[in-house]
Amino acid sequence: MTGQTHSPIIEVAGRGLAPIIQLIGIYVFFHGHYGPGGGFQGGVLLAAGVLLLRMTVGAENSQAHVAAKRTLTNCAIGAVIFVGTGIVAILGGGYFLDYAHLPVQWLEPAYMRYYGILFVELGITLGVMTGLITIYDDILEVDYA
Amino acid sequence: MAQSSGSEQVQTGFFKKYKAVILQALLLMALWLVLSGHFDLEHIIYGALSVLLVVWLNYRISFVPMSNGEQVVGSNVIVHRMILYLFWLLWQIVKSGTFVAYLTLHPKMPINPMIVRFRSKLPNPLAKVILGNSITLTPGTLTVDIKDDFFTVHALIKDMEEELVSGDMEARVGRLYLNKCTPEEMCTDISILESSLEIRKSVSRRDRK
Amino acid sequence: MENFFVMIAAILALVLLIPFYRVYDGPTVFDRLLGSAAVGAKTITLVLLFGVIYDRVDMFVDIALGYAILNFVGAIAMAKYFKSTRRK
Amino acid sequence: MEAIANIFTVIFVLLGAAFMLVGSIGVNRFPDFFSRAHASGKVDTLGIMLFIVGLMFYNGINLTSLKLGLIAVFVGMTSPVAAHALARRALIHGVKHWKRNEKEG
Repeated sequence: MTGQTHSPIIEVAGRGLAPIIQLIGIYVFFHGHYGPGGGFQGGVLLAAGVLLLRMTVGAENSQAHVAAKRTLTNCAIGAVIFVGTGIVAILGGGYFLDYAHLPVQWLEPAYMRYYGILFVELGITLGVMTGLITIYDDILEVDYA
Repeated sequence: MAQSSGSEQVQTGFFKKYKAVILQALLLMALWLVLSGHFDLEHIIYGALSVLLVVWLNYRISFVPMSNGEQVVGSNVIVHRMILYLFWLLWQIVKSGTFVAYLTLHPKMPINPMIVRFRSKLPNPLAKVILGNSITLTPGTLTVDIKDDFFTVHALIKDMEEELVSGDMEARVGRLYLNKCTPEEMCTDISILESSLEIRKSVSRRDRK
Repeated sequence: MENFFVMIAAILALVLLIPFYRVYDGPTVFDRLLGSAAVGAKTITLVLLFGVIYDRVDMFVDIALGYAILNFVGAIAMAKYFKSTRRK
Repeated sequence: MEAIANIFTVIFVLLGAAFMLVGSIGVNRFPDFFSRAHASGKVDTLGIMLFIVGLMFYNGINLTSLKLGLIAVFVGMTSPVAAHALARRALIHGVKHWKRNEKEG
């Protein structure tokens, strides 16, 4: 039983279910205001969708989906978005992550809070998702950098 | 490995693949609307952007061949037959659940497990996957492995194995893709594995009859 | 109706304990994995029941969906993991 | 109308819970791994589906019921795949299947 590849059931199920899982992850991220969810949970579900493809299609083949060499950069970008929003709020005259003081003139403070939270959650989602994928790739010792 | 031939297929069948992507995007959008429950413009725009992102990410991997070298095809399903098939499958789930529950609660537990191996002639990998999942969901049988054309199936009792061997379900799956498909020509090379990994007796279908 | 759901939740919580015997006693590793997967499948319904009892089904549906997803991905990951140990 | 929906709810939820109980018993009672996979993969799936149908009757026709149905569909799609993945790995690993030792050989 050498050279055993995956059975087609698992592979096709992975290909078919991964988009659904990723969409549910994005939904959880967007609807953090109304229900349970938010950046961290959405990021975990997104990472689950990507890792499902990594596991079923194979680490090499699923590089076309999310490349391993980009994940660490994206993780850093997510962290920069999170911290950067807070620092911009400080520069605008408020406290750290004080969304009402973001220097965006054409928005009401209430809307600014809404979009500020969404923006920070985007950073968290990106960071958590790509961080988890980076951990998986690192454990597997996939190095396509 | 099969990269060059794959790209040629992409060029010739481009419209078909495009259609599949649009279908996927519509299904995902419906999923988003069901999940979201906010029908104002802002949330629908978010949904459209998310669906575009997801479809774009998964479009790139749909060109990668499967690990056994075959291309991923399967958008040529006959749709109304597929819907009927799904209802039939739902009924099979109910039947198989009650059947295994009956076996569990029977005091003497009349099971006689065996591993059956057979070869199927279904046209493409997706049909094989549908057949595998259907076998798992029908009473008393569980798909254990699919390798190339060979299915390895664990059957709980002997009657179920006979039903499996008759090729009836394969013809049902085959009719999702082909217009005519008879049970007699689908299933060949049946053998019953007595232990997990070795073949004791190999009986062809004709001899069994 | 409320009492009925509370009763069902209590029964399910007891049913949830039965597969733990398989997790504890399984002769092979796969029996243990199967037991844990069975526990996960029942947890989905328990989460939904909590939603009904607290009258927040719309919220708990999302949690149950996420739990189902993670249960599935976990089962696939466990199957994948045993491939890797076999090869070494 | 309310009463009829409640009666259906009670019937389906009790059926679902009963199937899940039988599935749990089956996971413990069957003699080997593969038959246990039958119990876990089929009886539990049917139990969850019936249970969710019962909750849909309780909830009435709205978007949350649709989401509940989505969970049922998701479980129905994933549970055979998960059972297949575990059983396949067990077969490759060399787990022997139990058979009734009687006159047939």
